[in-house]
Amino acid sequence: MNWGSASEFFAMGGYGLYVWGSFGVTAAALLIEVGLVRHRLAAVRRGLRRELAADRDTQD
Amino acid sequence: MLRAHGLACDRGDRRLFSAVDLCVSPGEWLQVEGANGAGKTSLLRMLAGLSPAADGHIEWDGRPMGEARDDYHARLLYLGHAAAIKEDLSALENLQTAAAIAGRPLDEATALAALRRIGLKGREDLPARVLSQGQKRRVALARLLCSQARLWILDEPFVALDVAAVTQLCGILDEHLARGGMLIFTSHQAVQLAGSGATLKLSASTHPRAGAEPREVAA
Amino acid sequence: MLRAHGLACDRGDRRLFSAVDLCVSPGEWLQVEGANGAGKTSLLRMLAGLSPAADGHIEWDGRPMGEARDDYHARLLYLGHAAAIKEDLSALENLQTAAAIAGRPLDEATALAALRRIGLKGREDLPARVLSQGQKRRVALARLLCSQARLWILDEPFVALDVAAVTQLCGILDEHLARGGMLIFTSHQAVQLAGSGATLKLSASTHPRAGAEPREVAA
Amino acid sequence: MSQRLVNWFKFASPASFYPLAGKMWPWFAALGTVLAAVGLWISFFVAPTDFQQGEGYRIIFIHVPASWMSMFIYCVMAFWAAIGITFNTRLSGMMSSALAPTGALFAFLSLWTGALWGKPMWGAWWVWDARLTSELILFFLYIGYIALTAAIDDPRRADKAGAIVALVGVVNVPIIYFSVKWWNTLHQGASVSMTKAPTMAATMLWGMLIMALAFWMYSIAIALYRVRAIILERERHTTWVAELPEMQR
Amino acid sequence: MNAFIAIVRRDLLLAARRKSEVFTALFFFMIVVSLFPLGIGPETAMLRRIAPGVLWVAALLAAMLSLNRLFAADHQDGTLEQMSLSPTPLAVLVSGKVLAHWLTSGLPLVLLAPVIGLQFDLSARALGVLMISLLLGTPVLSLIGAIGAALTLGVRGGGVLLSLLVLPLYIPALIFGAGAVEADVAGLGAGGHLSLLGALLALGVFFAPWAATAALRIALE
Amino acid sequence: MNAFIAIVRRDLLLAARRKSEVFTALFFFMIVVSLFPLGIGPETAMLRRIAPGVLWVAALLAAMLSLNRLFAADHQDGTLEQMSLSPTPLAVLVSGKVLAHWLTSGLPLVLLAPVIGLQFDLSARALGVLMISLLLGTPVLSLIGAIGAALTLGVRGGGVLLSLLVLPLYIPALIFGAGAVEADVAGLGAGGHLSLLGALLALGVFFAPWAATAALRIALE
Ligand code: HEM
Ligand SMILES: Nc1ncnc2c1ncn2[C@@H]1O[C@H](COP(=O)(O)OP(=O)(O)OP(=O)(O)O)[C@@H](O)[C@H]1O
Ligand SMILES: Nc1ncnc2c1ncn2[C@@H]1O[C@H](COP(=O)(O)OP(=O)(O)OP(=O)(O)O)[C@@H](O)[C@H]1O
Ligand SMILES: [Mg+2]
Ligand SMILES: [Mg+2]
Repeated sequence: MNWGSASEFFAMGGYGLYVWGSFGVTAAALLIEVGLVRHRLAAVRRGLRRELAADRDTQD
Repeated sequence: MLRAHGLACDRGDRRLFSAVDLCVSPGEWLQVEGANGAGKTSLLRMLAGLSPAADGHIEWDGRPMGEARDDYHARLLYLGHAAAIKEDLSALENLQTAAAIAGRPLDEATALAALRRIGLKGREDLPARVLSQGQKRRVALARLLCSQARLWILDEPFVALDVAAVTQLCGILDEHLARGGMLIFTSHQAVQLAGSGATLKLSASTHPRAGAEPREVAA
Repeated sequence: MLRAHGLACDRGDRRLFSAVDLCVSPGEWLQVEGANGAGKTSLLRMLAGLSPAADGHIEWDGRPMGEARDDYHARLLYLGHAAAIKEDLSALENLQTAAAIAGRPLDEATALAALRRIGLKGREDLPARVLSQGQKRRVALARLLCSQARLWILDEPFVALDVAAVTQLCGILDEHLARGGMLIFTSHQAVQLAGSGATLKLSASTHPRAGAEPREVAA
Repeated sequence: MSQRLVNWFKFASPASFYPLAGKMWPWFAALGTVLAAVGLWISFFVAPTDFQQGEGYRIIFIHVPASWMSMFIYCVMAFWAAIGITFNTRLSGMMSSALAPTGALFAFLSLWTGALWGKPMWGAWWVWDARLTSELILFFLYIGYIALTAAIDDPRRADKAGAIVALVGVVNVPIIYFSVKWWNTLHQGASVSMTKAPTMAATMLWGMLIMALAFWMYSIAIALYRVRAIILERERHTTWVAELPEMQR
Repeated sequence: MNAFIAIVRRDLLLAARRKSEVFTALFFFMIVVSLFPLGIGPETAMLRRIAPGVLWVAALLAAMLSLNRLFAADHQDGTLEQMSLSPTPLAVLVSGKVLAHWLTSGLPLVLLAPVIGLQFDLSARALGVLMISLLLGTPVLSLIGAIGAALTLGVRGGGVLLSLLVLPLYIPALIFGAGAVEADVAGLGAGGHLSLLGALLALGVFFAPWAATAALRIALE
Repeated sequence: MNAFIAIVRRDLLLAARRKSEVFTALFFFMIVVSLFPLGIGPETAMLRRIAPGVLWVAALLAAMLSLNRLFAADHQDGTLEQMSLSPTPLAVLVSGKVLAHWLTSGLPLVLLAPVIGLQFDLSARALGVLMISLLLGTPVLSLIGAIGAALTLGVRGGGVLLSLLVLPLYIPALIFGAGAVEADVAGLGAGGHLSLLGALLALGVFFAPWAATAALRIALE
């Protein structure tokens, strides 16, 4: 174990800004990407369901 | 001889037409008819080999288009909505380069004669930019007068022409047919051509999904 | 009322026409006829105030064009060979921005209704790029349906339209005339319009030098 | 043999790949999460403080894997592009475009973390070193691919155009890399050269490798997930999509 | 006023339709800037010296590249004719188009410039001055550019001719803009340069739409 | 072969018709180059250092600017359709267009470069190397550019997208080209750089027309 306390952990020996800037942005970027893709898939599905429902209506 | 079977065309989410059969033999013409947006231009481009068919196949002289492509293109003249006219070149230069690109260079005398016959006398050396709409079309049509191609595919050749020019163009087309040429064209105006021919009616399908579509009436 | 007197037009070292007189009153149409290159487009652009006349003068409601220009433009709708269609915008957006530029914004419902009436149902949201030739023209013509302009100047409005659309357009023009509108147009096709009207024949002069030219028959 | 080929083409059809991808991505995602957890644990709690760089060096655990991924994904894209051009399969174009945003993201992360590392270590956010410059150019290549395919409406045309860009680019990446390298070394002693950790501590190496594996799994999972969306967008009007269970409500 | 807003909206819509357009202009700027270190060499001291000049020249070129689009498309498809027939004065519509051009091509540069300045190792203060100089200067580029774009409309070889006409006119903006940053880097005040740039802007706002309109009328007839 | 010559002749004719076109490309080059002393400051030593880089970047940009014209006009007016229907293979016609492009945009730069190099106080030897490097390098720019021009054909926002695609690929040519002159100025041999540039050219001549043709076919269908 390298760290005596939580604050020491977050300070990263004075490099906190840089280290957390890297890890944080990476984590955020990956999460945002996942969110965007989920949104995209959901949007396609929603549009498709609406279209199919409209089709069924016109067929009846 | 050009023969096509079961052609279909998709644009965006629409199937424009499907199961189109056609056949054009020497000396015959085929007029493609249909409302605006029915797919006439799309069909003609497909037949010229400019865009792929969604379905069906095309044969030239009994060979599938894939094999016969080079021979086919050597014997084809296609004129679309865009007439390949360079605004900065004169009528004469336009005609000569068009012919050279098509692989059949023209000498100046022949080119000049063709331009005069099509009614551009005195305008041979004006840049196409200043020509009127109908005169630009005539520059493009002058290619027909010097063409030895066996098959002409013309997309609305009569557009923007005045009455005299329409009659003259009909005469040119008749000559081509009489020489044993083949002709496929579209027009929203009624046209009287000699020789035997047929009409292909494309009716715009409104069904939005690709799939089984009522068969179109072929020639 | 639009009245012109002694109009002349020079292009290059040619005098295309001269001494053209014309007069259009409410409810009347004027068809400008002539062979390709006779100067129809040039005349229409002159009347719309887009290019200066080599000679003669134009009056709007009795006032010379110089004075009346702003009022004139507020009441004019001009459609030329180029239809001001943006390929990247949808039919609906094209119609709406054209109207806004002309100073008479359209709400979406009206615009959609106009597009449907002109036969673009289901194509309202396609980018103009993928529309067929005739459909593009229809987008431009949809402006007529929402226009309150008193004078329409239309350069070959029937070009590229199918038969049904030609009939429909004639109906639209008739309505406009019945409302007391004025209409100046060109066409190489024969057109049947209700209301009173006249024909102005421009014959291409072959005389190469600007100068005294036989007077053209005016309406 | 031909049986095999037929099988391949069966999976290369979007209709059968869509459910397959749906089954596979959760596994890769789970694996990626576990690996990332292990990797992060190693990078913060196992790997010792560097005696030269202090704690700042811990950026290495994402910087290096991200750089590797950015280069690797481009090669994979080019691979799919080549397949698409030779066999004319629709799926390959979709795979390329599913990978591109992730690749661009990793290129960006490589630049970002590198800059954040450079400031404390070199005193500058950026230097015109060969590796940095070619990573920047790689980023531009990704953006070019994405911008071009986004600007073409017809997806089939977009795929083909994208395939050409990817192939031309992959031929050029090594040329660019070496040209920049020579440029940098030919006319001046490298003012800054990357601190080549001579004997990297084994734990560090392990941490980096595990993080790299985690990024791999992430990339595969997200690409499979995105390709499902792309398939649905493009095959909207086929009957198989209409018959999908999730479309029946 | 309605037509003015309609024009701005339409041009922004067109830019948005070409989704990537704004971004690609930005990346063009970034790439051109990165070309210089590659052509010249990587020493930081040298790069810091040439940074203001390089950044400003790149901004100039980015603005100029997008000028072609300003009127050409509208001319070709007849929209310009329609604009000149509109009851709204043409100069107002032209101003609308210039504003839209700046919003899509100038403003993004202003926002991106500091990031790129970092690559050239500029100080925070110098970055601030750079942004202000671009904020004042890029509208001048759009305004002057509009005159050039209108003059070369429908003229053969327009694209290159345009740059020939416009680049010399850009020179004052370049000198004051790059000068402001250099003065700041050298420890002198940037105020003088910036106020000259502001004066240029005021001049441009008053005269450029008028001149561009006159040029358009020539192209139209 | 006939069609190849016809294409080259036609494109040269078109360039001659737009009389000023070749000259304006040249002037663009000159103006961009002269912007730098204005943006950076007039010290000779510094200018001599940055001269090869600046000259080459300007050449790059001049070549790139004229790329828009390469296929766009032919696409719009239907000439490209006609070319693809010609019995002559499309790749041959494309090579013809690339050759014409180089003759009108690359070659003049090669001839003008020494004059401009003088302004930056380069030695006669360095000027020679500059010319050779441009002679080998500008065809590479035309060749690679053709791929980009074909890819962005008929694409929304083509102009700027084109530069985004093409500029990164230009970088090796830039590095070797500017590097050759710098090496010569520094007293090292320029041979290595020049032969690498030659290799690039050979690569380009073989692959670029093929790739451009493939891209054109996509735009056409
Ligand atoms: C924006 C700045 C940076 C960029 C774009 C960048 C880019 C890259 C790339 C592309 C690689 C993979 C190269 C390969 O495997 O051949 C890499 C590896 C590496 N980078 Fe960076 N880097 C940057 C800054 C830094 C800094 C500041 C440091 C440390 C002081 C650093 C240390 C390393 C190390 C140790 C490796 C892995 C070792 C190796 O493979 O040789 N990088 N970087
Ligand atoms: N992406 C798309 N989505 C939906 N429909 C499309 C799309 N692209 C093209 N279309 C439609 O395809 C048709 C193309 O028709 P084409 O140009 O072949 O018509 P045409 O018969 O030549 O008509 P015209 O007589 O007007 O020239 C048009 O109806 C157009 O609306
Ligand atoms: N610089 C010039 N030198 C000689 N003639 C010119 C010049 N510029 C234009 N012309 C001629 O002026 C005429 C322009 O005619 P315009 O476009 O008005 O014809 P139009 O009646 O509309 O014909 P169309 O029915 O073909 O549309 C053409 O005959 C053209 O050849
Ligand atoms: Mg058509
Ligand atoms: Mg006309």
